[in-house]
This record gives sequence, C-alpha cells and structure tokens, in this order.
Amino acid sequence: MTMKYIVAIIQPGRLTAVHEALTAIGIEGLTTSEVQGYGRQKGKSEMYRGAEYTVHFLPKVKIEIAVDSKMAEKVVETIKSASESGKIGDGKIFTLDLESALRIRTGETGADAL
Amino acid sequence: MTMKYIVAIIQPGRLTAVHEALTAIGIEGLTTSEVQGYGRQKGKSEMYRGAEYTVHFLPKVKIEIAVDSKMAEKVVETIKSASESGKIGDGKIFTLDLESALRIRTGETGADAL
Amino acid sequence: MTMKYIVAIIQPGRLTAVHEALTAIGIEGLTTSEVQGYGRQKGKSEMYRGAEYTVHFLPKVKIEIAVDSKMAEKVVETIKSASESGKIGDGKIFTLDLESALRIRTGETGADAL
Amino acid sequence: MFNRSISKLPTVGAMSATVFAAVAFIATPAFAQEVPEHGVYILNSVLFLMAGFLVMFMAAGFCMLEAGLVRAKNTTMQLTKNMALFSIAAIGYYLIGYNLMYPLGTWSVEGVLSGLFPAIAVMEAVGVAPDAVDDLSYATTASDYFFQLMFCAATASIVSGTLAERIKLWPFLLFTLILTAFIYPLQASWKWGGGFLDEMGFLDFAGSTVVHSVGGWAALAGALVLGARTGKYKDGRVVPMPGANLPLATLGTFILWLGWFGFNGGSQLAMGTVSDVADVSRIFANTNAAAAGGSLVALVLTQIMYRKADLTMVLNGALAGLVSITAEPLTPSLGVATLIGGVGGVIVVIAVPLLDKFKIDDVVGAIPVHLIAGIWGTLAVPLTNSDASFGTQISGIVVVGVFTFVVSWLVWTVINMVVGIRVSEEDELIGLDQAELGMDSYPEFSKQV
Amino acid sequence: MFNRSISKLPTVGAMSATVFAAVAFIATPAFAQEVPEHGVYILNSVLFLMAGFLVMFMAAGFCMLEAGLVRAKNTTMQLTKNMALFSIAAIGYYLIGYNLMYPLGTWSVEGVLSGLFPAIAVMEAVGVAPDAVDDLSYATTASDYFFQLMFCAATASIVSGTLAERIKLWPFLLFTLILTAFIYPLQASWKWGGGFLDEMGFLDFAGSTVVHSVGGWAALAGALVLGARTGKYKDGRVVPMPGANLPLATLGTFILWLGWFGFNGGSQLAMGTVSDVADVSRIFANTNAAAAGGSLVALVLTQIMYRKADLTMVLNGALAGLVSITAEPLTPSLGVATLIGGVGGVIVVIAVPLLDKFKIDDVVGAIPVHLIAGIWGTLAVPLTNSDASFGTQISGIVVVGVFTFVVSWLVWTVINMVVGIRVSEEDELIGLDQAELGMDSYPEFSKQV
Amino acid sequence: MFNRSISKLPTVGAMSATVFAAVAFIATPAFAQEVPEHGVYILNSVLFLMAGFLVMFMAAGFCMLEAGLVRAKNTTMQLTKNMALFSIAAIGYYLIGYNLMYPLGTWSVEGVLSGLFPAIAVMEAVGVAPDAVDDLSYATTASDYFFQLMFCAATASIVSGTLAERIKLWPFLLFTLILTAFIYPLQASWKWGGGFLDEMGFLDFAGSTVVHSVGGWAALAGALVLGARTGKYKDGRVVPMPGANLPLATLGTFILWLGWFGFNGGSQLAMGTVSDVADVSRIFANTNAAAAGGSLVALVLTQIMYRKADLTMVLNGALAGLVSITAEPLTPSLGVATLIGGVGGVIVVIAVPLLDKFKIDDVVGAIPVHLIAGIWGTLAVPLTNSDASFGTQISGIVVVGVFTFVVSWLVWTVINMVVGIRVSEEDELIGLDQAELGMDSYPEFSKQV
Ligand SMILES: Nc1ncnc2c1ncn2[C@@H]1O[C@H](COP(=O)(O)OP(=O)(O)O)[C@@H](O)[C@H]1O
Ligand SMILES: Nc1ncnc2c1ncn2[C@@H]1O[C@H](COP(=O)(O)OP(=O)(O)O)[C@@H](O)[C@H]1O
Ligand SMILES: Nc1ncnc2c1ncn2[C@@H]1O[C@H](COP(=O)(O)OP(=O)(O)O)[C@@H](O)[C@H]1O
Repeated sequence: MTMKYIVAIIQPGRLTAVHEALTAIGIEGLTTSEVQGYGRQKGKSEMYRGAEYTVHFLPKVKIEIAVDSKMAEKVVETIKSASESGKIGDGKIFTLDLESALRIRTGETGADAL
Repeated sequence: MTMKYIVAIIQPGRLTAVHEALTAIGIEGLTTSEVQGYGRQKGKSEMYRGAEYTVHFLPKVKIEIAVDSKMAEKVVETIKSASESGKIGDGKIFTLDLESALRIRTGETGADAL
Repeated sequence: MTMKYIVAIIQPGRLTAVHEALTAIGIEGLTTSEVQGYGRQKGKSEMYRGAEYTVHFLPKVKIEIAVDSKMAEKVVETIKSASESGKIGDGKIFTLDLESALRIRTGETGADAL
Repeated sequence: MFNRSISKLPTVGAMSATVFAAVAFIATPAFAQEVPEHGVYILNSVLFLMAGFLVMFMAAGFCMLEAGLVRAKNTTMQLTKNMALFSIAAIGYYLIGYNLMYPLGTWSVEGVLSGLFPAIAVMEAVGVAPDAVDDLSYATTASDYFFQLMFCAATASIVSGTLAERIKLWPFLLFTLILTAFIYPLQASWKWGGGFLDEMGFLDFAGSTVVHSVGGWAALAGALVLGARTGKYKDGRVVPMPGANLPLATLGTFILWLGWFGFNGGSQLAMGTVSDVADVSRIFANTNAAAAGGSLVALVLTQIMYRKADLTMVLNGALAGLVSITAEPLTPSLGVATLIGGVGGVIVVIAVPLLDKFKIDDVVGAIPVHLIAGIWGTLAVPLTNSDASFGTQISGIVVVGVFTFVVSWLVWTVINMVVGIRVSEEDELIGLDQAELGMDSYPEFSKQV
Repeated sequence: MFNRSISKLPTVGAMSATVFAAVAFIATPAFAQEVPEHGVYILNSVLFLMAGFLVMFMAAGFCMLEAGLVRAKNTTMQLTKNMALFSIAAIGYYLIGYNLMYPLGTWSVEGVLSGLFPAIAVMEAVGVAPDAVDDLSYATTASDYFFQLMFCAATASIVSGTLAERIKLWPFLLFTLILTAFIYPLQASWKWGGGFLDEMGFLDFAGSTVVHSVGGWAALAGALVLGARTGKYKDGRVVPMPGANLPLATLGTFILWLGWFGFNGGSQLAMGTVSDVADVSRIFANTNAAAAGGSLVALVLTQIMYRKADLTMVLNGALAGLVSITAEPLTPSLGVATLIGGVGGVIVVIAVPLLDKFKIDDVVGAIPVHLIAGIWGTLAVPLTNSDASFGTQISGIVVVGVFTFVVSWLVWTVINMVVGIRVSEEDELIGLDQAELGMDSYPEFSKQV
Repeated sequence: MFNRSISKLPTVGAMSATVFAAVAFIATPAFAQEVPEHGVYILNSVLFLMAGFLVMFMAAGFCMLEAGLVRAKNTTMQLTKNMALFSIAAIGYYLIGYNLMYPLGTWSVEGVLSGLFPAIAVMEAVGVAPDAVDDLSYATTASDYFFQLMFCAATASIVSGTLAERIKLWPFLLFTLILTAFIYPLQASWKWGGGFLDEMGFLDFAGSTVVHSVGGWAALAGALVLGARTGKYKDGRVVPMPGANLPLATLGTFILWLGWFGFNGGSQLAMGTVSDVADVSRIFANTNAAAAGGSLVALVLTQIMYRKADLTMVLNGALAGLVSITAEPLTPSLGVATLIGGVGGVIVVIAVPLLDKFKIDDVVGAIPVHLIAGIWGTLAVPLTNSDASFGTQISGIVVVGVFTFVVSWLVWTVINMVVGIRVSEEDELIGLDQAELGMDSYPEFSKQV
C-alpha cells in the first residue's frame, strides 16, 4: 500500500528528542499517548511501608504516525536513533499498512491528508 | 478484507456529537482514549509566571472502531461531518485492514463480533 | 504476513489474569493503556446530587501485542479464556496484520524483535 | 461611645449578665473575685481575635469546597476568584463597609443609613491607653473590625460557588466589590448596626439571614441573570457535572465546620464574664451538634431516597446544619440544636434537585445551604428564644431578602449589559482555566474523556 | 460539685499549684496580684474552647490522612465514613457518653459504672450566673463537654483508617455509634471519671491508653473479624497497595500535629494560674519535640533499612511520636520528650511490616501508631513522673486493652453475623466508591492500570 | 532576669504602655480595675501559645504551597523535605539555637555571640510557682520557646521551595540543621536577642529581615551553588515547568495567610494590658490588609502585563504582601498597610521573571516573596515609625544579608564538594520521587506526556 501506520513504544524521557528529530525530517503530524508496557525489562521492584513488590508495567510513550510509504523507512530509522539508549526497555517500532487517511478539516485523502 | 479498523483523532469537544452520530447510523461499539497530538496546528503559546512557552502537544480524542467493510465508508463520513469544525486541528481519520475479530463473551467472530 | 498485531479490549479487573496467562504461554512483551469503551453494555446509570444520569463510556483496558503469526491463534485464545466472565462488556479481540517490527535497543527486526 | 455589642447581645444572656454584673458590683466581698474591667476588655478582644482568625480560615474552606466541586477545567479560575474576592472584601469593607455597617448611633437616615457613610475604617491609636479606647466596656476596635470583616468576606465567598464554571472573572469581582462595600454592610446595619430591624426586635445571633441568606440571595440573582451551564439541562433532563476532587470538597467542609465555632462563638461579642464565657461555650457545643445533625440526616436521606449515600449531599448537609443554627446558637439545648441542624440536612436533600427542576444552576449547592437553610434558621429562633416572634423574624427575612435580591439583580443586570458576565459557549466548552487564564489546575494528570 | 479535673490533674503540677494557691491566698500583699476566681474559671474555659477546636480539626486531619493513603477507588467512601463518624460521635456522646464518662462522684457500680448512666448531656443555663455554675473552680460545663467530645470522636477516627477499603459503610457506622456512646466513655470513666483505675494511681495524662490504644484495640478487633483486603497477602508475599494521594496524607499529618497541641495542652484542664499556664506551655513544647523525634527516627531508619526514606513511615512516625508523649507530656524535659517520641518512630518502622507478617491488614498504620505507641507512651510515664509505677501502668493498659478488645470483638462479630461487615469480593475489586456509593473521588483523572 | 521582650517591643507601643502602666500603678482608684500581674503573665503566655500554633501551621502551608508548585514526579520528595525540615528545626533550635538567639544579657562577644552558647533549651519547672518563674513580667519560658521555635522552622521552610526538584534529600537536611541551629539564631540574636543591631536601633517587628530575608538569602546561595533545573533555560529561553496541583498551592497560601496573624500578632510579645491587646488587634487588621493588597496588585498587574491573570503570581503576591508588612505591622494605618502590601505584589510580578533572566531557578518564587519583599518591608518601617531611620534599616539589611549569604554559600559549597548536593541528570529526568525515594505522589493518576 502507499501509506504506513507506524506505532512506536518508547521511553517517556525520549519523546522530546524523537519529536524534534521527526520535525527535522519534515514529519508534520503525530499522535502520542501514555501507555504502560511489559517486556524483557521485567519491571522494577520497589519498597512501600517495608514490603517489597514488583511493578510489572512501566510507563512508556506510544507514538502513532501515518506516513507515506516512501517515508516509512526513514521515519523508523529516525525514531530508532532518537530514542535509543541501549538500555533494556527502549521499546519497539511496529509498522502496519494504512489503507486510507482523511483530513477532517479539508476532506483531503491519502498522503495529502498526512 | 471483510472488516476495517478505523482510527480517528478528533477534537475532545466533538466526542459527544460523533458518538451520537455513530449510534444514529447503528454503530454499536467503539473505544475511545485521550491522546496528545501534534500537527499543522503547531500547538499554542501560554504564559506561566511571566515566561512564554509553547505547548506542542494538544489534547485530542482517539476513537477506534472495528466495522464491517461495507460500513467503513459511511462511518468515516459520519465521523468527518460530526467532528468537522473547519478549524485547524480537527484531526484525521485512518482506516486499516482488520483481519479478524472476536467477542470475548460469546466467542462470536468476524462481523458478528462487532 | 508473518506477524500479527493483536488489540484486545478487556475489563480492567482482568488485566492481571490475562498478563499471567500470557506470560505462561511465553509472551514476553505487551503494551497496555486505559481506554473508555462503549458497546452493547450501554453504560451505567448513576445518581449525583439527586439527578440520574448515564455514563456512556466505561473504563476498559486495551492490550496491544505483536506476535509471530504462529502464536496469534494461541494468544487470542489465551486472552479470551483469561478475560472471559460471560458478562456483557467483556470486550473484543482484534487481529491486524503487522508488516514489520524493530527492537530499538538492538535493531533486531521481525519476530526476533518481539 | 455607643456600644457595638448592644444590638447583638443575646437577650437572655445579656440580661442575666447585666443583672449579675450589677449585683456583683455592689456585693463588696465578691468584688475582689470579679475580673477587673480591663480584663473583661482584653478577654472580649481575645475572643474577637481568636474567632476572627477562625472565620478568616473559612475563606480557605469555601475555596477548597468549590475547587473540589467544579470540574478540573474550571478549577484554576475558581481558586483565583476565591483568592481575589477575599482580598477585595478587605478593600471594600475598609473603604466604606465598616462604617456603613456600624453607625454607632449616628444615622443620616434614622435606622436605615449610617451617618458615618462614606468613611474609611480607623483603628485605635498605637499603644492606646485605657482611658483613650473607643469603648472600654466592649473590645478593641481593631479586633472588632477584624472579626466583622471576615463575616463580610464570607458573604462574598457564598456567591462564587453558585456562579462557578461560566462567569467571567472581572465582572464577578466587580460585583464582589459592590457586595462587600455596600450591599452587605448596609443591610447588616439595619440589624447589627442597631438599625430598624434591630429596633423591631428581629433576632439573628450570628447571621443566618444577615450573612448567609444575603450571600444566597446575591447568588440566586446572579444565577438567574447568568443562566445555567451549557448542557446542564438537556431536553428536560438534568446532566450532572461531577466535581473533580471530592477530598478537597470534604477538606473544605471540615475547615468551614472549624471556622463556624468562631463565626457563632465570636458573635457572643464578649467572653470576659462567667456568664459570657459560659454562653460562648454553649454556642460551641450547639454549633457542633447542629452540623452533626445536618450531615447525618443528609446521609440517611440520600441512602433511603437514592439507595446510595451521597457524599456531596452530606457535605452540604453539615453546612446547612451550621447555617440553620447560626441565627440562634445559644438558647437551644444540645438535642434541639441537633434537630434544628437536622432540618438543614432535609432542606439540602430536597432543595438541591428542586432548584434543578427550575433550571437554576447552583454548582455547589450554596442556595439550599445558605439561603434556604438560612431562612429556616431564622424562623427557628422563636422555638427556643422567647424574645423572638415569628412575625418579626419573617419581616426581617423578607426585608433583607427583597432588598438584597433586587439590588443584586439590578447590579448583575447592569454589569451584564455593559460588559457581559458570561464567557462564550466555546470558552465554556474548553474550560475557563484555558480560555480565560491559560493555566491548568492539574496540568499533568490526563483527563478522562 | 465534684471537680471533673481532680482525677486528671498532673500530680506534680497539681501539688505545687495547690500549695502555692494556698500560700498566695493568705499572703495579703500578694493577693491583689492574684487572678480573681472568675478569671481562673474563664481562662480554664478558654483553654477548653481553644484546645477543643484544635482537637476538632483533627477530624479533618484523620480524614485527609486516610483519604491520601487509600486507593482512589475507595476514597469517596473513606471521606464519607470520616464525615459520618465525626457526626455520629456527637450523637452518641451526647445521648449517653458524656454522663457515662463523668459520674461526678455518683457511681451505680463503685468506680466502674457511672450513676449518671443513662442520661443525656445537659449544659449550664444560658447566661448562667457565677453562683449558679456547675463548678466555679473548674470551667464551663459546655466547654468541658466540647473538649471531651472531640476526644471521643478522635477514638472513632482511628478505627476507620485500619478497616478502610473493604468494610461496608453502615455496619462500620453502627460500630462507631456503640464505640462513642458506650465503649470509649465507659472505660474512660475508670480513669478520667475518677473510677477504679484512677483510684489505683494509673496515670494517663491525655490518653495514650484511654484514647489512642482504645481506638487501636477496636481497630485490631475489627481487622481480625474483617480480614485483609483481597490480594493483600498473596502466596506468602505482601502486596502493597500504595495510597493514591500523598500530599493529602501529609496535610492530614500536619493537621493532626497541630491539633495535638490542643489534645495534650488542653488536658492540663486549667490555664488560670501561673503554674497551670506554665505547664500548658511545657506541654506544647514537649508535644512538638516528640513529634519531631518520631518523624526523624522513622526517616533515618527507613533510609538505613530500605536504603530509601519512606514518606508514609515518616508521617506515621510523627504521629507515633505524638501518641507516645500523650500519656505524659508534662514532666519530661525537651530532650527526653524527643527521645520518647523517637521510640514511637522505631515502633512504626518495626511494627508496620510485622503486622503484615501476621496478615493483619492495617491500611493506614493506625495500630502501630495508636495502639503500640500508645502502650509505649503509657509505660514511659514512670520514667519522668515519680507518681507513676510500672505495675499500675501495666494493669491500666491490660484492663483497658482486654475490655476494649473483647467488647469490640464481640460487637464486630455480632454485626458481622447479622448483616455482614464486608463488601463482596467483586465490589472490592471495582472499589467501594463505585460499588457502594456510585461516586468517584476523582472522576476526571484517568487511572493507571 | 533580663526580659526577652524588651528588645522586641514596638517602641511606640512600648512607651505608651510603660508610661500608662506607671501612671496606673500610682492611681489607686484605677488600681482595682487593673489586670493583676499574674493575669498579664498568663495572657502574654496565652498569646504565645495561640500565635505559636498558628505559626506552626505555617509549616503545613509551606508544604502544600511547594507540593502544589512542583511537578508530580518530585512531589513526594517535597513533602518529605518539609516534614523533615520542620522536625530538624525542633532539634537544632533545642540543642543550641534558642540560647544562641537569646543571651538574656550575657554575651561572650558583646552584642554578637550569646554567652549561653552552646547550651540546650531548658523550660521552667513543672508547676512552677509565680515567685520561681523566669520572668513574671513577661511570659512562660516554654510558651516563648514554642513561639520562637516556629519562626526558626519557617526560615527553613523558605529554603526548600527554591531548591526543589533537583537537590538531594540528605544534603538539604544537613544544611537545614546548620541553618536552624546556628545561622538563623546567631543573626537573630543581633536584633531580637538584644545584640548590636538592636542597640543600633534597627527595627524589624516580626522579621521581614530576621526571618524572611534570611530564608531568602540562604535559598539564593543554595540556588547559585545548585544551579537551575535541567532544561529550565534552553537556548536563551525560559521553559516553564508548571506546578502539578494548584488547589494545593492555593490551600498552602491560605494556611500561610492564617498563620501570619500569629506570626505578626504574637510578635507584640504581650497581650495582658489594654494597650497591648489593642496593638495585637491593629496588627491582625494590618496583616490582613497587606496580604489583600499584595494579592490584588499581582492580580491586576498580571492581567495588564500578560492579558491573563496568573494565579501563581496572585498567591505569591499575597505572601509578598504579608512579608512586606512583617517588619512593621503595628504603626501603619489600614490604608498604608494595604499599600505596603501592594508594593509586595509589584515586587513579585517584576522579580519572578527577572530572576529567570539571571538564570536563577527559584521553583516557588521564594526569593521575590521572602528576600526582596522582606527588604522592602524593612525599608518601609521609617515610613510609619518615626523611631526607625533609613540608614539604620539599610545597615541592618546589609549586615544580616552579607552574613547569611556568605555563610550559607560556604556551607552549600562545602557540602557540595564533600557529598554533592545535586541529583544526577538522569534522576532529575525520572523525577526525585522515583529516583531517590521510589514512591510516587499520585501513583494511580496517569500523567500526560
Ligand atoms: N510483543 C510486544 N507487543 C507489544 N508491545 C511490546 C512487545 N514487546 C515489548 N513491547 C513494548 O516495548 C516495551 C519495551 O520492551 P522490553 O522488552 O521491555 O525492552 P526492549 O524493547 O529494550 O527489549 C515494553 O515495555 C512494551 O511496552
Ligand atoms: N501523520 C499523522 N499521524 C498521526 N496522527 C496525526 C498525523 N497528522 C496529524 N495527526 C493528528 O491529528 C491532529 C490534528 O492534525 P493537525 O495537522 O494539527 O490539524 P488538521 O488535521 O486540521 O490539519 C494532530 O493533533 C494529531 O493528533
Ligand atoms: N466495534 C467496536 N470497535 C471497537 N471497540 C469496540 C467495538 N465494539 C465493542 N468495543 C469495545 O468492547 C467493549 C465491550 O463491548 P460490549 O459490546 O459492551 O460488550 P461485549 O463485548 O461483551 O458484547 C466496549 O466497551 C468497547 O470498548
């Protein structure tokens, strides 16, 4: 297909860097949300009133970006380098096919809508 | 495929209108969440204790709806008209293919699950 | 494709059960978020200061899991049985195609990234 | 100098106090056991200072109660209004309010308009000597001023709650200035300044009518001119808009409960004799009993009527109980005080939905709590105080009510015509914090749709 | 009339006070310098009013502390319980509690059961004259009632914290009524009513045992009958359920700290002589020192033991310090007071995890703070007060403990059998706010999974 | 015994008070009307107790203000610091602070260093007799200690706000110990201990300089050594980091406002004569007027300058108004007090952005509020008090400023070199709650990115 829907799960602290990097390569829009993730990074153990416990789900930020297929690779690369710390828990980038897009305001469709 | 997964990013104030419009055309289920978006609408500038700053990410609402392909067009149209204000920041509607769906309670699959 | 992107909407109270069941079948990662849903379960009516009203959107938890296609079926099954209460509002499990995946930390791609 | 207290002393208390004082004065042996004149003056002043800071703290109580009962998107505005109105009251009452309220016997219109109007408040000199004080039989002028100012501010706090979530900041503050400088002090002079209502024998110990109903009337007038919040009444149904932070609302209620001991106890205006301190003590105990009655009745009623106890009604109930006992916190027994407060609880549970029926949008329930329970409390005085008559009480309620409502309505209407008091529907949708102030109350917490 | 204070006066203070008063009375030259009898009466009453409103405010402190330490889904319920229990205490103590607690010398069972039981509380007449007051050597009855009522309410507040997040509203309130009307006042009469514990020479200045341990015992009994929160103890491990709002919990602690000056200071029961006001002052200073000791020790210990300071333990530590000094806030020096409070901090850090070991689920740590530190404080009295003996202190602790625990346990068990005190597991999962009240505490903030 | 109050009595008040007292003493007929010596002593002590608990509550005010103005990820830490610093002040002031501050006439370095240093604070004996008290013409030692300790703690609270969100817990607490045990008491002895600043005729009634500017100087030194929060100043632009909970910040401000009546009113140090209680009353009224002036000016100015009223500036404005009037709350008229406070509001609106220009990162605005407004308040004394001269006021400001800043800067630098006072950049990013304490302030609320 001609468009991709990229879903990236990153460390919260990396959002600004990723955002700046993406703007730099001309990405004009994206959507973020707070998520709680679980993975290799098995969560962290905390103390509360003398009892130890494990927080399984750690706060992450999810970024969703619809892009023209041509851009997809570049966007993924950019997110990777901007969010990479090498530490466990850095996250994932998933790419899905996007069939169609519509800009509510103008009714533009396809790549123009992004 | 026979089902679509529609993801719409709209202005928070529009949710009720969209919800009502969708119910009107017989959509029986949807999922919403709060997201923060960035796009053409470059964010807004605020003052805090005498310092000006820009809020890059603005609150938006994300609506996810799994629908039968036949309905997809109509749903997108409905969301568009119900959420359109003509002002920048109105948002986007993305349509993805949905391979399969399952209703946990009954085990129904495919379109019956929606 | 060789990978699936599974999106499940479940009752908040079921997350722990689902999480444990998935770990049991060797799922090593997933992402969760709070969503508000609307469906057959038409919402609930409450009293506030003597006035009755309906809460249309009920709190649900959304689970996103990228898996190897071979695992998809099993994962869906597992989520179903772990989250099923038989009561209306149990939720849905959607399966989308996942084109590619990348582990930010290592750069691994495809199934290795999951 | 004319005694500020004379018009406000609870008659029963006053009599036995005076009688006894007289007796004691003659009885030489007992004499050495008397508290010396200066001691009485000092203790009365201490009462005003202590009660005054308790009533001052009620400003925080109103602020938290309102901040907890509005939605998050309007909370910063509610906080700003409460800080500002409390500050404005200090200006308005200083500039003309205090002397407008206490003519000290000199009237320009007998019993109606103070002869000391307009004049700013002036305290006694620094290090004033006993023979130079304004009234050695009463208390320091500054302690009295401090105490009375807090009542004036409380009246303004009542208004802000009702009109929350849709009124513009500055028009609201303009009204507040007029209310605290003019409306409140003028009508208060009719009773507490020794004016015609006092002459009539109207009794209102700490202000169920003079303070609370006045705040309520001003709020009601404002609510009518302002209209309900957008979407509050939709095709015949009431759409609740739940408060964003109930712990804050509960804290506010406890703070108000605390402040009320100063509100009612301080209104004894004297603590320097055995009978006065005994009366202040009775008032403390009764005030607490009435609040308890109000909150419990609201708790039980909501459980029965809605099959679920409603915390916000319990909070309103406690406050309604307090307002109900405010007109006469001295003469009732503990049991009767509890019942008088309990009726306040009934009022809240009935009146809150009733106002909604009339599409009068009162965000925090200030009208049931302060206006309706205030009227009830004033009517209840004759039940335990033989010096009060229903006729006089009713006239007092009506006079104060008509005056305050009409004047407030006019002021609101004029301000509305000139600058407009209501924010745009779009601003209301976005929320006043963003639209008018550009500052979120809880910027980091993500809000549910 | 029998003097309410007699049984509670700190012996040392009492003696010198009396001795001196006597001397002074004879010494004619000095005489004119004495505070007249009425002045003493008034100042004692002022102490009760001031201390009383401070202790009243502790209800807000408990409420905020608990609201901050429970999870968001149970917060509205916790607020409702705190508002309701404070109101119920006012009813129970009025109906029978006060006269059950203060027999004023007339016993139906000597030293054990008040002869004034059952009877409602009656205040002095309005504008009572000096020769008509209940006890001119003490204070106004209403100020004493007001002050004592707040102690009764505090006892009930202690219980609500331990049982939070799983107990039904109404059964809890029923127990509260029995606790405030009967259990607390009865055992309190044994000491503060001049009963057998007082005769024995048991010393408990402001109630480490009579108030705090009683609340703790009632809470412990309830916790045992009620059981732990679902999922709290899972396959041998403790599953923490962090409080939703630590700023509220901290605010609550500061409010309690403030109220404690009234709690301990007012328990001097007199402020009208030089030595009494000096004692009240000592008590204020010592109370603050003990709280500081408790919070610092908890801070340091949690840092050492867990390598991370634990705020919730620091809050508990400050409160445990306050409870520890409550049995004897007068005789210790500032340094010793700090140490006594510091031990309270140790108790908290050790006892909180220990209770979890026994699967006793105490949501806010009320048992370590009020029961265990209360016992410690009572045992510490002989360290600084020669009139106390370990033997007597221990007997007092045991008598009060056994009585309160057994009766509470029976009451809880009966209520449980008749109506059931615990919500369903499903309701617990959903949260009491939604399940029992249908009202969220923070409806707009989205919650993390 | 040397009179603690002598050096602090407002001269005007003092004179007339003394003069009058003298007169009265001779005038036999008036005599019987005098409050007896013991009564004066008791009432003075009551003032300290009442004012003391009000100032104590300011600790909660500072805590809530700061907890509301920091970001959620640093809130638990801010709460912990406030609880801990208040406790540490109680230790430091007890161990050496109190006697270092009040030499009672015995100097080891005349007018500069107390002769009672180092020595722990000792209270009067239990049940002390009038002829055995430290100073029968003043008040109980324990009430004075309690009152003065709270001032010391307030100084420490000021520092924590400025340095929030990046300073480590323990180094901060170490500095707090040095500040409360040594820095604050030493410089305070120069004025309130009757030292050389007092000799010079420097006037600072309740501590615009001695308390507030000292807290401000210590905070400024800390801010310079510590540096700004990461990302606060980015390529020449200021990046605001909005407070997470404005209702808490507003509550904190109201609590501070309340506490200030004790802060300024108690500093009259006497309430047992007609003129003293009249002065205390004046102070209450003026203090309220100044706060109102400060908040309103900030409200209007931010509306004009930014076209949007800024609540956080209004809160700062109210506090700046309070600090401004603290150096002389007695002599101004209500109108002048309002203006003096109003200038405080101007200071805040101008100084807050100004500090940002200099990249001095003051999280809660404590430097404008306490340091700059404190200087202004001290300079304003001569405007209404003829006993003050600009020259002397300036010297006092400079002496205290230089001493406090230099010593604080040295202490911060040394601590920084030895253990490091700042958390790692990564920890700062994660937030101090997670990084240093492992405990979230609002664990359940999901945070916006
Ligand atoms: N299979 C998956 N599906 C969806 N999200 C995943 C999956 N695996 C990991 N994640 C998300 O990525 C985050 C980081 O993954 P984790 O395995 O902890 O570290 P890393 O990606 O560095 O190996 C997780 O917290 C989770 O939110
Ligand atoms: N390429 C994109 N991918 C994902 N979300 C987008 C994208 N572009 C815009 N959005 C979302 O749509 C919202 C509105 O887009 P914006 O460009 O600001 O206004 P408009 O849609 O009216 O042009 C953004 O806030 C963002 O949440
Ligand atoms: N067509 C749909 N698209 C997206 N989400 C849906 C859809 N239908 C239901 N959901 C989600 O599933 C949840 C449960 O669905 P509902 O119909 O209420 O109960 P059930 O799944 O048991 O029939 C809803 O609250 C909503 O979040």
